Amino acid sequence: SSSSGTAAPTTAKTIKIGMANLTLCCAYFIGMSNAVQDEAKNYSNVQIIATDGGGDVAKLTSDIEDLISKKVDGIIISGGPIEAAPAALDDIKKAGIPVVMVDRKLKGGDYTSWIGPDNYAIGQEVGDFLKTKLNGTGKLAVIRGGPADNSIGSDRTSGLHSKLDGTGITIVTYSDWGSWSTDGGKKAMEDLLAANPDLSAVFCENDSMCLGAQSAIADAGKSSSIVVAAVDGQKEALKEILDGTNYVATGRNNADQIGRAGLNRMMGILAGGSVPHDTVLPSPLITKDNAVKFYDANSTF
Amino acid sequence: MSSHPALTERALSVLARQVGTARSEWRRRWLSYVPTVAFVVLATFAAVTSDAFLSQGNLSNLFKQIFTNGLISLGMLVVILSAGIDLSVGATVALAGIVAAGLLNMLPWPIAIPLAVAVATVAGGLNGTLVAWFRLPPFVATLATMSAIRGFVYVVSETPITPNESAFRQLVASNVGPVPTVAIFMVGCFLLVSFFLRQTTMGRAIYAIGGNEEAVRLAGINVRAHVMLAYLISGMFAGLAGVILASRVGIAQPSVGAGFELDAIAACVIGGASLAGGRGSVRGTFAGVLLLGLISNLLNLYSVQAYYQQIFKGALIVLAVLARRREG
Amino acid sequence: MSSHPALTERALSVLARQVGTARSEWRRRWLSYVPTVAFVVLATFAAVTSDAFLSQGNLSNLFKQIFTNGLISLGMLVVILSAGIDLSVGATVALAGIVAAGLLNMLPWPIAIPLAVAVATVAGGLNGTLVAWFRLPPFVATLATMSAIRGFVYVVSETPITPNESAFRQLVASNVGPVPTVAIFMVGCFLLVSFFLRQTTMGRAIYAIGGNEEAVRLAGINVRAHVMLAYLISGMFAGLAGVILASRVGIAQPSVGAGFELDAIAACVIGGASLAGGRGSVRGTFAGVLLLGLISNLLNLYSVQAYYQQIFKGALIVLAVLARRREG
Amino acid sequence: MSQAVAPASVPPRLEMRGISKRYDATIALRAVDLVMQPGEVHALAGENGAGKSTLIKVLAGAVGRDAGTIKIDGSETELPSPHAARQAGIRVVYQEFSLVPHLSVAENILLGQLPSRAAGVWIDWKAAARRASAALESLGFDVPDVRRPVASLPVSQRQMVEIAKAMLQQPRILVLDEPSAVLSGGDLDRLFSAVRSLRDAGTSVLYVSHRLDEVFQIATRITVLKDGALVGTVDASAIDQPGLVRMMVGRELAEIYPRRSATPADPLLQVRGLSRPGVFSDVSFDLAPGEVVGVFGLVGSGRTDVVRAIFGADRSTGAMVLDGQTYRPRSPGDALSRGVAMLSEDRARDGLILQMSLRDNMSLPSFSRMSRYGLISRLQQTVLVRDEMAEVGVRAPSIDAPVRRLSGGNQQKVVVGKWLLRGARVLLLDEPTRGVDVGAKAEIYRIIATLAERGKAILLVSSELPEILGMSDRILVMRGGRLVGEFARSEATEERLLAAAAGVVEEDAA
Ligand SMILES: Nc1ncnc2c1ncn2[C@@H]1O[C@H](COP(=O)(O)OP(=O)(O)OP(=O)(O)O)[C@@H](O)[C@H]1O
Ligand SMILES: Nc1ncnc2c1ncn2[C@@H]1O[C@H](COP(=O)(O)OP(=O)(O)OP(=O)(O)O)[C@@H](O)[C@H]1O
Ligand SMILES: [Mg+2]
Ligand SMILES: [Mg+2]
Repeated sequence: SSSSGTAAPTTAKTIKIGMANLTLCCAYFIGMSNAVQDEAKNYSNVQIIATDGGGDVAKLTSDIEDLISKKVDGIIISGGPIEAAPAALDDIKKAGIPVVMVDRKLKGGDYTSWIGPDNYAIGQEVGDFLKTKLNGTGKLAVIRGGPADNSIGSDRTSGLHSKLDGTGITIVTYSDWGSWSTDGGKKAMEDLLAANPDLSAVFCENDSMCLGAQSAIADAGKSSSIVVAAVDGQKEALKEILDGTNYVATGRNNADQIGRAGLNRMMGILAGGSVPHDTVLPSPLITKDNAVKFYDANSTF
Repeated sequence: MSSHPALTERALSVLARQVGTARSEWRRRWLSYVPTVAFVVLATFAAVTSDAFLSQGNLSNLFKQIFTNGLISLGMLVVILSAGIDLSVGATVALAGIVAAGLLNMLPWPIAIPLAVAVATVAGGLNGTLVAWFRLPPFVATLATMSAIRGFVYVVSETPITPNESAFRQLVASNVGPVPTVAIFMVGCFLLVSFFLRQTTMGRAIYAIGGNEEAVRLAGINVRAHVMLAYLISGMFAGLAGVILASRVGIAQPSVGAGFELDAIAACVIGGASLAGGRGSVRGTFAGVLLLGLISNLLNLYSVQAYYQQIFKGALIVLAVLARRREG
Repeated sequence: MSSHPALTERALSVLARQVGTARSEWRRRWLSYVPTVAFVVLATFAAVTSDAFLSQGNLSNLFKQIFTNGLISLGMLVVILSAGIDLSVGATVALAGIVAAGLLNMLPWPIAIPLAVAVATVAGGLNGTLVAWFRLPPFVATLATMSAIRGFVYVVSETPITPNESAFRQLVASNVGPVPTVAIFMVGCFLLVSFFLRQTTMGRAIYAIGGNEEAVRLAGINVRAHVMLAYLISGMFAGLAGVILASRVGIAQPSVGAGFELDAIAACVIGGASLAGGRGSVRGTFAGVLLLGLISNLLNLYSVQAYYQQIFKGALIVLAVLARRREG
Repeated sequence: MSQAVAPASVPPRLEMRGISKRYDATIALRAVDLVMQPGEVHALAGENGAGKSTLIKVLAGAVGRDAGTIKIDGSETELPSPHAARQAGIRVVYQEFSLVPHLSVAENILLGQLPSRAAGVWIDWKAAARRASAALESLGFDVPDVRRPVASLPVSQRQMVEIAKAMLQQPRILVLDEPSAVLSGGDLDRLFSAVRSLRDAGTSVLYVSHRLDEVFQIATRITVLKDGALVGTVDASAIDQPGLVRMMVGRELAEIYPRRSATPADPLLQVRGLSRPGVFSDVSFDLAPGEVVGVFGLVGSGRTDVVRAIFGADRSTGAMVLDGQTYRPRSPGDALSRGVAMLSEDRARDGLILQMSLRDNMSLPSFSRMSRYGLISRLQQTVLVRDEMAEVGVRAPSIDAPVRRLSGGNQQKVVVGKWLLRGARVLLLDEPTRGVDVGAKAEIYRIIATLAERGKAILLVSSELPEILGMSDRILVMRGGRLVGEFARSEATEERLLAAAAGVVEEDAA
């Protein structure tokens, strides 16, 4: 059987690849898992076995053990909002199969390769953009996601801070979480508006929350005075940016691209190629000027 | 007749006892007010020290933010009164939202919204069937449907759906004078359910079933039909909450609603409902919803840091329930 | 009064011979076996069609996967028997994990682990105090502590802690012959609790309190102390689950355990426990834990797609409970 | 009744003085005195709601008193908790059951004192079963398997478990609050002989019953309460039944059983070969309009089960004809729609929703009479419920009071009123006057008689022989799940009924 992929192994037998998802809660992770499965269609002999840990590391660990007992040839881990899973990585290592981590780099164990974004850099990009947009003054609110995915959220917010601290821009951080969701973002924004009538910009740790924040700003009739910017590149946010609303920018964190790159990296490893240990995928800042390049009405995420 | 001890001795001991009881009575009463007072002080403190608290924006926010839990709690109350529980409400919220958003892209809202609510009501009917006909424990039945409905929602659409419709969204976002329309709608629903529970034979039967199902059966009342009705009502209110929530944020997310069930149950129980059934009131539930909303509102106004918010939230719930209970 | 003629004795005796309900009785019995049969068929099907199912690796995985829920459910059962509920177990799991990981970096494990479990037991004591002494409804009390304990965990450590210790981790990961050590430990705990509940006066008192608290009080038994004990036990088992879990995954996370409470309650209720208290068994709970684990294991073995898994999981829970109930 | 009261030099076993207790608006006790000597059986009498149970709960430490002193054997005690009362040697059989439903008979009897080894933690189940069986046997009660959960026992046997629990160790003070309400015949005799032997061993027994003949059989002194106040304490030998009634009610009660004459009619309900495997079998009888048919039998003879089957509450086989048409109720709802109503014997389990109001409890089966399109007319409801409360003489602070707060007898009247309000052509009454005072009983009997005169068919199940004899036109006797006898009113006597029920004489009546 021939394959259209780049570096397919030459054997005709079916290659089983485990796709261990910590969670399939949200569009981002769903998109990444789907991208892996979709990309696998380019190889005629690759079977993807996806699991869903339901947000529980222990479940992820046992899912991975399950995959090992099913004798998969390699495992891709989408670690979602956890920091580490040393035992799972140890198990994989003991089983002697390659592991590629996508998006999240789990600590505390060896892995074959990692592909993902640099969240700190993304935060910096958005920070730079907002500094220019606000001409260096004004009051900016930050809506944080929540403890469940704190490390990437913190990276993004710290990146933002690194560019705005010390400028004329004051930053107020919403005291509670926006829970990474649109309704959470909306509630957060409503509370922020009640306490800070003089805001000029909002930064959210992901697009979902800023979509909610944008709608709260619209309800308050302040769309013309407050701009919003976030991270992810979710379809609905791109649409807003393209339409020239007060949603001015988002740092692209492309689940689809990461997922596809992850699968191809795994195929490369299985083909015996030598691959880089860590790969940071570029995360371009999307604004009105370039949004049209990224917007795809049919994408999952 | 029996002989009495010396009068003085008797009078003295009676007096001593009376003083004793009066003192302990007084202490009990005084203690009973501590939490209430603490809570009132807290709210007053908020009103005085934070300009924002009484601002119209903040109060209207408070109402906009509690209506989801308000509607869900209302349905939950009916189920709890029947000695049941409905863990599937969160998933049903997502279901109704996704269905509504999908339909809104095809149909006018006065058709699409009722249809979506109807779908949620059918989900409630599934719970009702499992509990009333198959006699599954409500906790298990609705835990199972919570999982199944959530899975189904993702099968229908794994991505958020944005409805291309603005009339309903404007309605949801609108105000009547200074009051958000959703707040008026919610209060209307509370009055309606209160009337239903107090003045209709069906409402009384649901209460009675929660109190003693066997007695109700022996009174010739169709227990199954009424239990079914309770779950239908719960599904319907979760559906209403779902469509309004989706319209409010302008997007329907399949992941929305996780944990909503616990908040709703909490509101009912804080409001005096018993999970054993037969006890609880619409008024109490309203107080419970308001209280939970108020706690989170206050903590945010004071910019209490998120982790400490959780600690305070726990403490305030305990305090508030103590206050309510001692009052009653 | 009635003017109709009485039926002739002959007609009556003919009527009497008709076996009125026998047919429906037969149908009911037959129906009652359908779910049991369906379930057995399912398990057999799994064993026959999937080589992996009966593989030692898979079975040992199954046990490694269920021990967390197993331990938590065991404590939960004791609380449920006393007519309570403990929603804070998930947060307590995180608490024990974080404390254990922190301590393991300072102390040898035979000291650190018991200390962490003790901290979790204290958290259980907080629940016990609120329920037994302040007489808060258990749902509210433990919902409040769930929030407070979780907040506290984050205050202690916002980020995961990796313990620099391997002896305990190796112990947790080890096998005795082909059987995982944690599985043996879990089974040991089940036997212990079973013994406690059946053979000790304290265990019986907890059962009795759940059945009729007033009767127990009138019998002169200290109700408060026993309710307290139930929550202490629940906290302790959640703590054990937390430290073992952290060792198993090699890291303690402050976010771990969300939703664990529902799984634990589900295992108890599937196993025949009543949330009204006084009813339930260790054996049933074990079956419940096993069943939930089996369902998820099977769905993974068959690579059922995630969303469909949720739907199947719901359906299988319903089926399994129907099967169990009809049997009993 | 000859019995030695302790000499005056010994202090009384129990001396309660000036006991007062109020529940919110209700004053349940006003400065009540009660004195009992060692080895005395003392009866406590009074109408429903007079305060008897409240006085007992005070003595048991189950409710706190507002005023008053309690002395036991001459020394003053506080009795702040049930535990303290137990320590003081007080044992109580409460009017409402205090059993743990899912635990076994043995465990209930030994609740709080299970025999154990190893420093009191490790239960010795064999010893527990032995002790519980022994306790039941020593009372002569026949509860076969002490490992059965009490939830599966009929009311009468649950009552025996309660009694055995209280008598387990020789108590100093034994209180029996309506122990006999569901006991009949031999069981009652066995209870009495157990009480007497305890008394002879020095226990003081406080006995509450609305069956006045029992009171005179067992008690040497009688204390009467009325509206929470003490009317007086008298020697049983110094007063007769009418005199006691006068003390309790404040007036004479002429004849408590109304005179009626039943005119023979065609049967309204015909029951043939009714069976429920393992419970009762082949029950056949007729019930005509205007007729009151009594059903007598010993505990567990299956009367309750037969009645439940006729009402469609349990499944059964066999044939029934109602009004010339086949009658096969699949649910109580079915039965009610055909005009058959049942009052069940266990009011707490099957009859009442304790936390709901009188209003709700009484209107539950009668919603159709007070609602339109499902909306309840509050006015109509109030009128109907008030009338019915007056008819059966419910004494309650208000129509909206939860029934939980009523005295036991008043709760029973609520159940009776509920079914009278509903109305039916066939009324199945299972122990309708359980715990009801003499005055109210007379009232209920009068109502039953009136209903019969209006053409209702009434099946009256009762364990109280005088009630069966006084009210019935015909009497059916059950034993071991079968109908073993039928007596016309004229040929029935206590002896014959008891003999038939106990199986001493073979079926001799047609
Ligand atoms: N928990 C309670 N709350 C409020 N009132 C109560 C409560 N218990 C009893 N009462 C009231 O106290 C009074 C005395 O009741 P109690 O039960 O002592 O009567 P009783 O003499 O035992 O009557 P019965 O013969 O019907 O059992 C009644 O009016 C009753 O309504
Ligand atoms: N000897 C017995 N031992 C145990 N249980 C019995 C016995 N006899 C009857 N029962 C139980 O009692 C029930 C039948 O009693 P039922 O209540 O119908 O009789 P009853 O004549 O109304 O007596 P009671 O006065 O006790 O109500 C059956 O359900 C059966 O389970
Ligand atoms: Mg009484
Ligand atoms: Mg009976």
